[in-house]
Amino acid sequence: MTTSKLHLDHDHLLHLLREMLRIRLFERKCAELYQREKIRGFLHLYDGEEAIAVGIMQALEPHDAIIATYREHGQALARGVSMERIMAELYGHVEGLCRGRGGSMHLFDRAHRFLGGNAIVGGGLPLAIGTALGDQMQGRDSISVCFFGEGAVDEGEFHESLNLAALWRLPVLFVCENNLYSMGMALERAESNIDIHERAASYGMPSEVVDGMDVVAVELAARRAVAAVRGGKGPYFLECRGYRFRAHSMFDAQLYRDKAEVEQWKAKGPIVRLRKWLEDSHVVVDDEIERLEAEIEAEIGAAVDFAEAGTPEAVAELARFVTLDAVPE
Amino acid sequence: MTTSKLHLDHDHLLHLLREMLRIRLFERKCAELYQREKIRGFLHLYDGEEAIAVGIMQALEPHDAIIATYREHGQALARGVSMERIMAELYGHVEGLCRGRGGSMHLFDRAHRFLGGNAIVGGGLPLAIGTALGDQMQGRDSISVCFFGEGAVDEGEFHESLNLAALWRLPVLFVCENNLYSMGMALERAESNIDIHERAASYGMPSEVVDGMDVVAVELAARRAVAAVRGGKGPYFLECRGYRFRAHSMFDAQLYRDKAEVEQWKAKGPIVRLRKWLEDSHVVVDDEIERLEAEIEAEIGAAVDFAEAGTPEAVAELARFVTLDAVPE
Amino acid sequence: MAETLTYREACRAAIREAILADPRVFLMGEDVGRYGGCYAVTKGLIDELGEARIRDTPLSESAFVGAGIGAALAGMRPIVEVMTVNFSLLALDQIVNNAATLAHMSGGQFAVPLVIRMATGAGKQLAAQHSHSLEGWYAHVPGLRVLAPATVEDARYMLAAALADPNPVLIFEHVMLYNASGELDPAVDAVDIGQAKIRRAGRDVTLVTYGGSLPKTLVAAEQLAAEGIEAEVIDLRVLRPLDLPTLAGSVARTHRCVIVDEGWKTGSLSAEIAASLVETVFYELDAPIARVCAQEVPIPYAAHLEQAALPQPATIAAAARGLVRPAS
Amino acid sequence: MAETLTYREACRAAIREAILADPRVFLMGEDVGRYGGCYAVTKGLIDELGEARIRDTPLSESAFVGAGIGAALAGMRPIVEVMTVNFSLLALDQIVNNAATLAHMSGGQFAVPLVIRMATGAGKQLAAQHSHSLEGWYAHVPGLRVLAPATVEDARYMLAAALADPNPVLIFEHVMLYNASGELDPAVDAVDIGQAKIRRAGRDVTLVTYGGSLPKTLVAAEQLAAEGIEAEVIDLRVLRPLDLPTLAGSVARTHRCVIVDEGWKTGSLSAEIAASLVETVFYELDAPIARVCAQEVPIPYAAHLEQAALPQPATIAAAARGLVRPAS
Ligand SMILES: Cc1ncc(C[n+]2csc(CCOP(=O)(O)OP(=O)(O)O)c2C)c(N)n1
Ligand SMILES: Cc1ncc(C[n+]2csc(CCOP(=O)(O)OP(=O)(O)O)c2C)c(N)n1
Ligand SMILES: [Mg+2]
Ligand SMILES: [Mg+2]
Repeated sequence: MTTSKLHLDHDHLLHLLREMLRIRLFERKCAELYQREKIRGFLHLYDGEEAIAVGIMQALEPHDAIIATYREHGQALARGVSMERIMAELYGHVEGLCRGRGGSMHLFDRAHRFLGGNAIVGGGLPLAIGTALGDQMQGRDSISVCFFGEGAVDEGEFHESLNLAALWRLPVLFVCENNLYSMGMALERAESNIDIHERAASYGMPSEVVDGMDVVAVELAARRAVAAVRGGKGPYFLECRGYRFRAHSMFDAQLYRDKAEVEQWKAKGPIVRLRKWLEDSHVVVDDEIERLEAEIEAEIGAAVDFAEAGTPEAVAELARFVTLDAVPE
Repeated sequence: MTTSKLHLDHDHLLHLLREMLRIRLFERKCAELYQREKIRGFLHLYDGEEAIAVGIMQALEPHDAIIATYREHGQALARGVSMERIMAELYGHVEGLCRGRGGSMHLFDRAHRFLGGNAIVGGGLPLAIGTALGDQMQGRDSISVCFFGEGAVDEGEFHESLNLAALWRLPVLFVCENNLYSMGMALERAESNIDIHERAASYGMPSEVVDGMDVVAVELAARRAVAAVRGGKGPYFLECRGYRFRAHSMFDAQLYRDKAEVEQWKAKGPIVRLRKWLEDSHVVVDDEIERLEAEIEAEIGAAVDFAEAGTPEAVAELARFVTLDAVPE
Repeated sequence: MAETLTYREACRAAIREAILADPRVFLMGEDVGRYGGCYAVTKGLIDELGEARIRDTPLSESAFVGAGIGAALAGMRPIVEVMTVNFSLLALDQIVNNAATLAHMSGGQFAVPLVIRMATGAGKQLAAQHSHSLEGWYAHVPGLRVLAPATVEDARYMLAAALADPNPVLIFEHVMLYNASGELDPAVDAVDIGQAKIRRAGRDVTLVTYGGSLPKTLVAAEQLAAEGIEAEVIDLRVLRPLDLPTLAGSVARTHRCVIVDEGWKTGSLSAEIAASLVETVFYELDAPIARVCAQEVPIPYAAHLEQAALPQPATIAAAARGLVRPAS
Repeated sequence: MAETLTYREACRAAIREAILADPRVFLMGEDVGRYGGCYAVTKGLIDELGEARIRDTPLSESAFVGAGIGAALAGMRPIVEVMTVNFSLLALDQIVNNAATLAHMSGGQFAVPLVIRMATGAGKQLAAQHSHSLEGWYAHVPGLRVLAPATVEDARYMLAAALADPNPVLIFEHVMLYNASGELDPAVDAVDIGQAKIRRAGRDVTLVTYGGSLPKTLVAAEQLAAEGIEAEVIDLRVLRPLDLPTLAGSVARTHRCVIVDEGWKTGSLSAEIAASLVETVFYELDAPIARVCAQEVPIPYAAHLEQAALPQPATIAAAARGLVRPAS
């Protein structure tokens, strides 16, 4: 799974579908739990963009670092972070990844070198420069993968970070999740040059556009990019073009776009697309996908049970971890 | 002088030479006065770059706005700001432009729409976006001209500002004074793509490289650019390539470059170059230039006298202008 | 007849009125237009007032705040919305080094008649990066005026006063207040932006607060009243310059003071108020000045932890009780 | 034999030693390498230690400070130099929202063992944008430790202690101290980064200060001594967390306190110290706590105006005198 070659066999394709479905169904449950007020705060869902996280993760090693945004359930799940502990975090329970301190926007998991969960648009980019620099200086073979939306491209941090990465030939894979909107701001209303991959190339790094609704295309591009980055060729930029099917967050009335636009995109969605292809080409048989879905629903059910059975952090522990006594190893 | 046509006659060429010499000789005096501790704080001199300020100013109208950096004596003088009041400001006297509050890095002159004098690298760029936006919204024919060094290109503000200007088609002329160093940092050590004009073009605005040591070339480019900007075609970018002959400021030991490098550039300097051309082609005759220099020295002498005769602001006035009672008209 | 409206509606009405009244006024910020404002404050305004004057910006806080300063220099009267105070850190250089300095640094040649609005505060489980109360930092900076409307009336009328000020004015709207509703007195059509206001009179202890903590403090005052302690509640309204005479006058009557501030205690605005009161009415004090502030932690996501981190009516009342009836 | 060196040399020796001692340590910032540091602190180090570990950065404060945080997360022990506190505003988001929060927000999974050094303060006629004293802002933020070496010894040894701390530590070096020189006690090779220190003992009044104001305060103490007033001078050394026991202990002995802080008075660190002392030793106080701070103006260029804006030995002495021998 971690070489730069891709084996498009039945098992792998089904794995890709499973991973995307895990995200989709998990988040469907999250939306429901939000309505039931089990989950609170900001909740940004990833519907429609699952192929990006899933495709990219196929190309990574466990020792690679991942920096994501507030819309990072998908990345965390695809990275292998425990669904139970994510759900417990969304419940604000001590069994959650961050003991309830982080919530949806701040999932962290040391075991998977998953470095958040950053809620400041563009705020994760400098961090990824730093993890890459640290790995490079220590002679490690690791790369840093930074996910961010096309809205982050407008922030100064984008510019400063891309320059540093290219200048110092740092092992960073930039993954721009271009879903055409930053909250209600359409790309063409926000950027003078909407060809983001071209903007990235102007810093002097290889840059590609990928169909972010085609998980196989994303995986292929990721393997190519990761091979270059790990090979010491410096940073690489992937602009993954996609669309967000749901509202920006749970508070968004979506005044800025038509229902019809959303429906058109949904018809091209990454899951229906792979699923249809698998069925049409008879890669999957009988009720294989239904069984898959049932397994995933069971996993989600177990995660909800785990979270429901969880406990709130003791209030006396509020200030624990503000500073640490030692650097965790 | 303000049309887009350039008349390369004797008078105009001599005017260009005079303007450059005024800056050069004024600043030579400043350096001397710094040694004599008449001037204090940071003092950033413009030796070698005079053609840029002088060339650009030829193309502007009195109602255009100018935003400059801490290295802005040249821009101020070429804009027509009173030399006496600049010198009094450097003395920290109440007769100075800013009543001694600003000093070398913060020259302001409302009468010439000269909006500073900004000591934060890149900090003036957003201001220029704003003056251009304000002028545009009020239907004015004015443009905003923003000067900044190539070091400012690395700041996030550069990126954000260029995007806004291009997106909103604002009347901004960006003038990058690329003197190859930001303090001791050589351009190729700071930027992954050292072709700044190309970086600017990637935002979707016209962009040119100009020989910043050729005042006529700068003036020509400025007239072309200003005509486009004033014509409503949106922002324009000029990368003026030059070199700073002196130290970055009065505290710089210049460990980062060879004397020989500096000498090579000095031989190509904007003043020797124009002067030699004027002499070789017999545009100037006899002691015309010597007379010019004498006039300028007299002007400088008068400025020093004015400053010397100045008075310190009363300490009781320290807090005056922290807030104003009315917007000055 | 008195009109009842929400704090959110009051903010919207103020913006709308200002733009209709003066061609130099416009609003610019992230998602103020098509999206309708992240807290729905500006919903509908773009349709009525157009894209030029309800201007959506890219995610470029430093550039568009700086652009607001520049536009003010060019004769406009911009209202810049920074979505929340959390993101204003990205624009702080422009505010501190340009907006606040230009008048003085230029020897009085240029004013910056700019209004910057932002949402502030915690209480919505938005966690560490989205729950800051940093208005106290802005109150540190000479050249700025800093407002914190806590009532529907102030939300409705402070903006006009701010726009009339030739200097940069910052307005902090607390996220927990947007849904609050209140009546507008038909006899009032303007408010000052200079003075603190006594929201409840009392003789036993002065409770000083502002913004989102005002409702909590008033609840605490009711609890105290039930115990026979009459608290005077002062709403600062203006965080810079502080209206020290009003504060000192109250403390000179009550001789006791509790300051309630949602910022982290150390170095919060509450410290300045305490220090200023000590300087001015030290000999009037019958007890130490107490402070009820946020705990010194990044605000956590979980509801019970978040609430434990913030001032609460019970903690406010307890602090006041501790001063009035100290355990012997 | 006691070695005499300047504060600048002490800073340089500390950096050099740290890099030689630990392969994870490196210094990164603007002009730290080829230029030799804007205040010549790092002069010569790039030749000895190489470009990788004395790393010149582009003018990108937000990105390289964030990169320091990331490098710390990846196991390095970075020292990031932000040339001066003035430019740190551009990196404040990274410091406040990442460096200070990651440990807590991640439930203790990640530490940020990062040191950020910056020059601070006024006195060199650098005017409004280059003369800030904003260390008090950083002292407001939970998760950070904030140091202000005022002596050659602290400049020499605080860095090692900061690097040993698993949490982000900020070190503020006052620009007016770089040329100061002092002796190093050969028996000392480390300092704590937890405690304030009494730099001069006295019984009549406590003068609390830090950083660049320490020499001025010591001068004021000498002036006072000549008048028969014995001032105790406390150097805070650590701005966060404040060493309140040492401060309170002194004030409990002297019953009077003046706080000297180069920040603008309103909302400066001096306010927190006053407020904290009122909370802890109110009943020990025989007089109001006085503060001597910067005037509420953007620091002007002209020397006489700049000096008028800053604390001076005479104003400090006058404030102390006013408490000890109030005009009747
Ligand atoms: C610096 C900053 N500004 C504004 C916000 C508010 N905000 C949160 S998400 C968002 C949109 C970001 O869009 P994009 O980067 O395209 O990512 P997407 O949400 O589409 O995945 C905005 C404006 C923020 N969190 N941080
Ligand atoms: C934000 C910021 N960072 C650092 C500095 C310190 N500094 C002042 S001038 C300068 C170099 C700028 O170089 P450049 O933009 O090329 O302009 P030049 O001085 O060459 O004209 C630096 C680093 C500053 N003033 N502002
Ligand atoms: Mg997007
Ligand atoms: Mg330069």
